[in-house]
Amino acid sequence: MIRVVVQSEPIDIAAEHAAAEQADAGAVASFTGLVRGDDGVTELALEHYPGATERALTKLCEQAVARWSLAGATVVHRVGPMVPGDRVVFVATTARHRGAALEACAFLIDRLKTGAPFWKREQRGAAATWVEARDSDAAAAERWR
Amino acid sequence: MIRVVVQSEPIDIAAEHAAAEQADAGAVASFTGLVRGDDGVTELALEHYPGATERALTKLCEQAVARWSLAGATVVHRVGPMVPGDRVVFVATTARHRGAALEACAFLIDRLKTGAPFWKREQRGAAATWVEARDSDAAAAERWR
Amino acid sequence: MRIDLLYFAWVREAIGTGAETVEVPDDVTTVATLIDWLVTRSDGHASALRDRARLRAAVDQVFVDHDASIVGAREVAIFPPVTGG
Amino acid sequence: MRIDLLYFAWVREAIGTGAETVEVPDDVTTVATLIDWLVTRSDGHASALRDRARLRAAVDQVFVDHDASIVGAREVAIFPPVTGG
Repeated sequence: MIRVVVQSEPIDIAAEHAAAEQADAGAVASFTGLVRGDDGVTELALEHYPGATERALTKLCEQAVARWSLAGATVVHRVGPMVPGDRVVFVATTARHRGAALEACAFLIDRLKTGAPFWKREQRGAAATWVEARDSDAAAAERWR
Repeated sequence: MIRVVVQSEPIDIAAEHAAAEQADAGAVASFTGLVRGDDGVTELALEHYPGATERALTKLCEQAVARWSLAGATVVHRVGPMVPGDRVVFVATTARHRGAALEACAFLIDRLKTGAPFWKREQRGAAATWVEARDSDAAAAERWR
Repeated sequence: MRIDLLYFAWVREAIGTGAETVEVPDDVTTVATLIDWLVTRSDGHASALRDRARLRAAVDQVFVDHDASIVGAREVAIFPPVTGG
Repeated sequence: MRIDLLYFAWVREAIGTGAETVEVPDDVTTVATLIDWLVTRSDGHASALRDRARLRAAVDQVFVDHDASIVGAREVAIFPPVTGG
């Protein structure tokens, strides 16, 4: 069961986690990314490529399901303006055993960072800057090849 | 911030996850274990060693916080009778970066499995059996040494 | 050849639009030659597309390298390295 | 020496109680010698504690090996390998 959502509304962890749980699979791993407010960021805006984003995320979920025999994979990504503390992304993986769920969850967030068309713009008061891609993200994505 | 709870009430993911989130730490990883119902289990009863359990879980959380410089670690473990689909355990780790949160989350659930005094009794209709410890769990715990 | 072009993030801001439909000459057959041709269209294009190493592209919503063909494509997107998650 | 004993899971069921307070002889100084002495107390004890390799122990709530000292301990727990999570 694959669930991919790109939305401007806040992410509802309770509903998404409950949807990811399955009584015939004992393990759910999740990762949640939050807007950090400790470096002066007052607002974060997320832009994306409608259509291509959902395609890319669905393909990543399909890869994870096949590689770790998952019972389910969920990616919910928020777009538009956000403030510190807001949830940017929620990834959940459901499997019979914890090893598969935990590994697949790490795979999905690592690959999403470099493989899905989202762009972050940070606002610090009046100044806006587009976030630069990080070499460490490319390296993290690469370790799953 | 360490939160350790052993309770007979259902685990409230929304409240626990929200409590684990911190605006100055961008990453929350979690693991949830569910009662599996696909092998005929009708009820699962969890027994524990009051006092010693909380001590063991708190010590594991302290180790994780120190090793991965976490902003927070949460373990909520349910005890008493449960049915398939119920949440047995919820582990959450909060950190500045996803790598630390994901690794520490895997550490906590692996070590909890062999290092905290809980015992599972499975009920299949009228027949009750105590779950045997698994070698694979001992191996998983050992890889963090 | 008629193609829909999409721009995102600072590429969009520098060009001044997120989408345009263009009629490209016949010798524009790859992402790289498309970019070479686009920089001649305006100062905004020239500025946005100056540093090729910082540009990524998708042809019909599939991520590709700069030497990928655009012949027959309906939609080509040009954008910076992605920063989601 | 007076010690509170706690039993869990099938050890508790086989002994028939989860807790008892005992007065142990002076030569009972380790978990191993405590178990040796306990098996003489009843058929339930003998049956529950027969297979030493399947028994784990904690002294004053700290997990220990069978050769650990119990001298001065207030509480000793004996139980099967744990199966939480």
